[in-house]
Amino acid sequence: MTTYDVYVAGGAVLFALGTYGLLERSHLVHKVIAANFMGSGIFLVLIGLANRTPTPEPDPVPQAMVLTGIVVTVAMTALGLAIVKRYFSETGRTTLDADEKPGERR
Amino acid sequence: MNVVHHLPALLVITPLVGACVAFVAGRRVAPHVALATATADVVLAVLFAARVLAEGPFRYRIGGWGAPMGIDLVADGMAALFIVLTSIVGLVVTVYASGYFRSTDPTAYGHGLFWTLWLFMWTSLNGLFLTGDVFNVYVCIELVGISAVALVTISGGPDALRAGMRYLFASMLGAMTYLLGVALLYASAGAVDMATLSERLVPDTTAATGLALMVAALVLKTALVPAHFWLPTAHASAPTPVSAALSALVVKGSYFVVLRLMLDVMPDGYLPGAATLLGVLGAAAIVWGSVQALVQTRIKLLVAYSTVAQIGYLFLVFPLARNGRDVLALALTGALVHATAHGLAKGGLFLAAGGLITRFGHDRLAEMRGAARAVPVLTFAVALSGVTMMGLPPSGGFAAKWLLISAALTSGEWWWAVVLVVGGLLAAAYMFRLVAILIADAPAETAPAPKPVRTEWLPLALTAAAVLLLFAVPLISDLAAASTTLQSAGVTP
Amino acid sequence: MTVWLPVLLPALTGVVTFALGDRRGTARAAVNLVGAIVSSVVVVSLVIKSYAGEVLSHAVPTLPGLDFGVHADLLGLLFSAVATVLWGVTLVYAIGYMDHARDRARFFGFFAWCIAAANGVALAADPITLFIFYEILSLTTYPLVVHSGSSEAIAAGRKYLFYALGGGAALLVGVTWLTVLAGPVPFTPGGALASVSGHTTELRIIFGLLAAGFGVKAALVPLHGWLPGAMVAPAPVSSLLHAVAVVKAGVFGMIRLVNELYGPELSSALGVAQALAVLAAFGIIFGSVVALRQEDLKRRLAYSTVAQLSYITLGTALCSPLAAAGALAHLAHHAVMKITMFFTAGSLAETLHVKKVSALPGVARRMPVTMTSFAVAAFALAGIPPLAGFASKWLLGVGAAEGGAPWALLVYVASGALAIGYMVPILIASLRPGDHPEAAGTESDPRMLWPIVTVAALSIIFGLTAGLPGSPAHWALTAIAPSFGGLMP
Amino acid sequence: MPERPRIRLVPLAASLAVFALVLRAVHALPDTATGLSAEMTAGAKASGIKNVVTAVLLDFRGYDTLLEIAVLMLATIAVLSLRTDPDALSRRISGVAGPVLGALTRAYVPIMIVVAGHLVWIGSSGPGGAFQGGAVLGAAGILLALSGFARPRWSSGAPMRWVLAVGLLTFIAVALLPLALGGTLLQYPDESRKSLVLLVEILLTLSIGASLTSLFLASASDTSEGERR
Amino acid sequence: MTPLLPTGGGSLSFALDSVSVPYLFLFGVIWTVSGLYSFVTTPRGARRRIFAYYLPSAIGGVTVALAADAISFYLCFALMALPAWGLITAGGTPEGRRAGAIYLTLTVIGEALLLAALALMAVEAGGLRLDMLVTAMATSPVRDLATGLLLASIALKIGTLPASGILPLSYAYAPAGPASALAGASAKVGALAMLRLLPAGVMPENWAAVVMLAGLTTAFGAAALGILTTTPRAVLGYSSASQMGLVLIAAGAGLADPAAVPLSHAAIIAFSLHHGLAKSALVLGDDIVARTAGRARSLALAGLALPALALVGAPLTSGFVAKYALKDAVYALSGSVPHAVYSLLPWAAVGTAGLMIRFFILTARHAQVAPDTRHRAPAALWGGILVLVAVTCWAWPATWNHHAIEAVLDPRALLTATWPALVALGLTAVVRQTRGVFARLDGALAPGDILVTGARLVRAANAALPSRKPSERVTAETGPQAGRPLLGVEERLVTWVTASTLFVLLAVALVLLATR
Repeated sequence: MTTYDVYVAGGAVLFALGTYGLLERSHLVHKVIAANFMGSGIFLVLIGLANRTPTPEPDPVPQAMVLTGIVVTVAMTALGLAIVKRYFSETGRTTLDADEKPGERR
Repeated sequence: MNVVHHLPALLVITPLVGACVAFVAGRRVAPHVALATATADVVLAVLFAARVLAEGPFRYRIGGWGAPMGIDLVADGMAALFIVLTSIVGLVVTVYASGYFRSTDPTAYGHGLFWTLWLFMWTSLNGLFLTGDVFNVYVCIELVGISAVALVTISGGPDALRAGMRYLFASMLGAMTYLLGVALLYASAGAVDMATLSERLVPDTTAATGLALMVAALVLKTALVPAHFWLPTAHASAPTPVSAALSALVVKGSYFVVLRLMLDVMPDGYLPGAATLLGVLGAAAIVWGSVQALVQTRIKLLVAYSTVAQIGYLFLVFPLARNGRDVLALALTGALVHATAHGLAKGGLFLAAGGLITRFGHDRLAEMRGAARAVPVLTFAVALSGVTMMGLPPSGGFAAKWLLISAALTSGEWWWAVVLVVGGLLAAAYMFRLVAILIADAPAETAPAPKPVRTEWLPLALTAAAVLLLFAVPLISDLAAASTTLQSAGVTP
Repeated sequence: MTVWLPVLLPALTGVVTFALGDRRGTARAAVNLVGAIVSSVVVVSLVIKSYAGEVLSHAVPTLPGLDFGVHADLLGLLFSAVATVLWGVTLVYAIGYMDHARDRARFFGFFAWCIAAANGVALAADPITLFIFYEILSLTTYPLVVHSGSSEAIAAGRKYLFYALGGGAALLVGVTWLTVLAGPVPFTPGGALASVSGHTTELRIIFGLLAAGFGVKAALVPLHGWLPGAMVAPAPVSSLLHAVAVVKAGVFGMIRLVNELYGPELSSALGVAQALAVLAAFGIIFGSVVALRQEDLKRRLAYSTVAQLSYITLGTALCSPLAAAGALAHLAHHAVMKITMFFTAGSLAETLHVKKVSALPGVARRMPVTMTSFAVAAFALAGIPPLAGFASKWLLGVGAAEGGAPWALLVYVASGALAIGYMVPILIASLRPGDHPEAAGTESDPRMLWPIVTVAALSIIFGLTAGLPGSPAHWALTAIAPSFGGLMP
Repeated sequence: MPERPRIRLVPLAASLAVFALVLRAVHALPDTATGLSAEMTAGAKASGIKNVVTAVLLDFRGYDTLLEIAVLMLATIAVLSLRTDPDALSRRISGVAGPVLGALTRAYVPIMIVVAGHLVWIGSSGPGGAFQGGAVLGAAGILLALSGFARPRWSSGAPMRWVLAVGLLTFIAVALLPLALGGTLLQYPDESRKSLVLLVEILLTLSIGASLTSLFLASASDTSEGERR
Repeated sequence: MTPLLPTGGGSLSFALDSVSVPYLFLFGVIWTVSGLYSFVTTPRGARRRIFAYYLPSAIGGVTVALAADAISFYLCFALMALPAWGLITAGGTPEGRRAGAIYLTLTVIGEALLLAALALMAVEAGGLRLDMLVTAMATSPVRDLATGLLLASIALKIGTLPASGILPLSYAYAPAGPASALAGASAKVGALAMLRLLPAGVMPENWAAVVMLAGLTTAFGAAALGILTTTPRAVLGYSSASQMGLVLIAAGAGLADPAAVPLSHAAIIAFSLHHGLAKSALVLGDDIVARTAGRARSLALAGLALPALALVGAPLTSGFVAKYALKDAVYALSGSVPHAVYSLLPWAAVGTAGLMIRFFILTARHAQVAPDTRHRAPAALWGGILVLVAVTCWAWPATWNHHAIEAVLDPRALLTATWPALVALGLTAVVRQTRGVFARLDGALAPGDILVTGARLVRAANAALPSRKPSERVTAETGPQAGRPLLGVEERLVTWVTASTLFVLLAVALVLLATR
């Protein structure tokens, strides 16, 4: 169980947690946060796997990918939150109608 | 600098520059900038296709570094075909949009930012068709996703917002899965360039898992049943020109990448089970989409579900591609012809549907009787697009169906041919239901007076192009032969 | 290139008619008439060339490995001549009939496009081109069937489409499978599948599919459901399309299939010809018997068409030279006879609003010329010599006896009797003094009367000149000869 | 009352399956793999940009970064298109800043600008670069907005759009430059590589900062008068 | 077999032989009598319409006896059956038209089956002459198929059980004259077909058993159905079906055992003659009763008694002769089924007797039609046919009536002939007491029962199915009702939770497939 395995396993846990959250949580902001969970999970996996290089410093390409990934995730999250706010101000609901679970707080 | 050599780069940069200029120039100038960019892009696309046909496929090394280190743009027949399709439909949509948005008040439709978003989407589509790098695909897919979501929510109503949000969450889920796939693939193969990957790929579990995740994500972005949930509401609640672009082009973008991955990157027989699953899901999509289209009561939803059905046809190519060289050639040419024919016809159909909605003031199908007399040109456009959807001669759709059926019969897996024929009949069911309503005689008092819609000729032009595609099939089959897939499989054009 | 003209000219006329729009009536009528005349002249010139032995052909490459070609052989030209000439006559009739109707531009435009498609089917050089024009024909006839826009028309249209597209699907699979099996197979007299005659089971299934596809339009009995329904269309449509262009395309497809694709020897060797013959025989009996009971005039004519078409299918399926020639001749003769009847039915409906057989009394007195023409056509149909019907029936009968299928002769005789059964009551009813009080002699509009008289005259002429070269009967004999190795008993 | 999270089994099972598959895939990997790190480090040394990651970002895979900037700008434009009132960017967000926040902002903002500048400069040799600098700059912008400072009039309308677009436009210009000199897209001429990269980085930082701030402002505007839920 | 009229070219040939003589006599008599009868009774105006259909039927009906080859037989068969449709719908009533429609469909199907059988046999025999066909059948591989087709076509003609409705249909709605012709001659053509075409003596044992059982069930079933009908002529229809069941038994007897063939043919001819004359007499009699009143009516009823008793097989009647011919044919056979059939034959007579009583009850109830003064001529004609009914079978110069002639003096034979009638009388008395049961059942079945009710059932089922009428099936107004459940599924399928979970499962499936 080399050191990078811990990060990779942690990344996988984060990804799975994010997936479950995105799937199951009905509140829209929770969904956006869950998506970010998935993102950071993947970045952990990427960086963890980048450390398998024989030389001390890790492989730069995954790092570049992580940087780009972060910016893209930020962009998506910003757009998601903007739409959620606009939807909330238009309809006053914080969930997608079709996913209404009984007992869900409006 | 001779333009011809840098065509791939210019094809991506021109719309990007157009977008920035449109953004900076403000609301009044933006439409003209968009129109100029569109015409420029059409010219570039045609030149690009001519070059690929003349000199065969070539790679454009960005930054001069070459494959594994830098990013290469792959300029081959398939890319040329889709780029030409994008430019044609894009130009028509741009012209239609300039008429469509002129009548609305300035603050509506995102304060005139429609044009910038539209050109960004165009950039990302061209980028997606050209890129030869798997990670770059991720960025382009994101670009397409965000611009599409923005264009759907641009009309601002609660329906549009809800549809946009479902679309955004779907693309988030897709993007994340795709990125995880890339991470695993890179970890195993040590490269992200498609050409190097196809050489280095070794069937170990990591690479296979990675590729499977990437294909799954792309299937979600292409809305193949059961991952079609976001498409109908998104395509129906977007403004008409946007729906046309979404259905005709955007779904083809991620499909194109699936083609690249399944046929170029993976050595044949790498994911046999997956290919069959995609084929089966394709068949399910054809049936489910058509049945849903049959029961819709609003015209745009009917057309959206028809897209879900027609996408099913495209995925039949994967199970067929496993049976040797000539079946692969037939099936691939068939899929490309179908993608082009569907792009043109569906674009035309959505624009025609938009015209009907503006003419009748509502989108309830039941009350659109007597359209034949009110807007004869739009009705004729709908009928023409129906001919292509059903795959009846004389249309591009027929040529595609013919090629796919021949492929199915030559490969011995005859059941795909049955699916195709049944699909054609189901398409006939929902298209002729639509045409029958439009042709039906409206009761005297509600019969709308004949008043042509301003841009009614555009849908007719697109659908007529889809029909005349039958005579362009030799051109498309040459382009297909000029694609890296067939060339690597040793198919001589 | 001239070989494409019979298809391009009507298509062009259609486009111009659409462009002209509804208001400019006279211009549109002129364009259509000129189009019809010029097309007929072209077809006649092709016929003369073909008689001289020079068969023009031309192909356009479309699908990879296959091209989209037409060739002006005698067999195709017969059907094309029938369609084009009768198009001209029907135009005159239609102008009179549609005098005060709406959407005339749409009507005449699609009308012209149908004829273009029918000519395409006639001159197609290989099964794929024939299939493409066959489907175009289905598409261009749909708007004509639903022309009035009423709910029955839409329902009839839906039923028509269901059958047409079903047949089309069967044909598509058949043609593709055949091309996959045997490569591109152009039509060659005497059959083109010698190379693959080994795959018997596949060839049988393909024959079944192709026969089903053609059978829909040829109103082969289980697949004839759409024809009576399509009678809701206006009279010119019923007459030209359901007596000449559409149904004849189906039967013409059968003739090409048996004589020039599979060839008589292979089809009888495979046993598929006998199966088709039995089906057609049942069709003849069924069509005639049901026609007996039809109260509506046009539906009775429709069922009679179902029976008469099965004459042609049966004749072709007997795979004997004379019967095949008789079938081809009957294609032309029946077209002329049935179009007269539909014209009459149309003018009866238009002038006296008589649609039911029971409402016929007193009609003969009021429209003597129309009813005499109808009588001529009726007797011709029943096969009374010396009229056209007798000539083709004689060939069919003798062909059946030679071809070792005497029971087919029996079927022809029985249905001849039944034809009398459903034609004579109409004549008797119309002769009876009736309740039309107006003064006698209010004949229909001259633009409708003259076409009726001309086609009735044609029925007589075709009968009398059956022996001479120019007539359809002789034309059929020469056209079918190559399929049987040139021998003609 | 805290909503009792009713865990549905099927989504849970699906996520666990994904987790298991990822673990299995990762486990199957060999312990060491070189990937592209060898070529990248060699190439970076040749091009003179000591920080390999920045070299990869701006030079080897410059096209990715170009499109990535486009993504960020696109997101900004999308959020702008969603704003309800047209001049949301310039209106003040009132009623939030207290005296303490005001004082703090006045102290921190200049430092943040300097830090941003340093991050950009250090980018070519150590960890840093346009994105990091831009982020700090964005934070400074938001801090200014929240602390109730009147935003300059130019912060809405054409000038703001120019600021947002300048980063991408310069990057495109620099990318197109080599086309005139016979190279391909983004093929910086060797001698001026470092300076060009630096120029692009500086303007990018500016644009990224402006984007992040306007992302916040465009959607934040209506909460000021909307009652707190 | 002397061909009388060989036509040129084709091979239509007609011949007079031992089989065609009795049938020629029967058909000749019946068609002429009913023709005269209808001429006398139909009013001048309607006469042309009736005779337009009557003449072709009559020509076909008579010449069919002479047909010697397949084509002529089929032609005459068709010529007689098809115009009969006109006779049935002559009344112009909607039920008449519907009955006509059912009759025509069944006849066309019957003819198609006959055509197919003839075609098969003609191909096998290489010629068209009937005798060549039958002999060729003995050895040919298609024998079973051809016989099956033939039996099906004959069954439709003589009204075997499932299709027994065809006879009451054709009698009930046609006017009196033509109805008597149909009653007398049309079913008998089926009997003629049995004689001419069935391959006697070569079929396997089980075929004979099956045919005889079918005959037996029809005999009893038709009788039961007959009792429930309300119109007198429909009762007669059922009695015909039941009697023809007996003829079918006779034919079955001759199928397997070559020795029994002459006896079975004799029984068929006897029964045809007896039943043809008796039934047409009954139909005419019913019309006469309707036309007369008071003393003339009671005289007519008395006259009716003779053919009724003949049908029951009372001593001194033609029925007695026919019964004996049938008994001889069946008695000679070995095997369990023939014995069972033999023992049940007398009970079939009980059924017929019941039918006759029911017929008398209904005829007596005839509404008093305005006394038509010109009933002299029809009564005379009726008298003539009554004489024939009494005399023909006894006087016929053939062997099959010898046994009956000897038995006429034997008291035991007389007893066996009469007890069925007595039992039937007893049963009717019992039934009249329990009025309730009978009344409700009365009129339950319209003439042509199973077919009519069958058609009504089909229509009802049609309506019960979700509206399949084309106009509503797939129209735009509210989307088809059939679509509702589909929309429901889609709505659930499209919700975020389900859809996204489906996607993740799809991803998992793809990965599993990939890394198998």
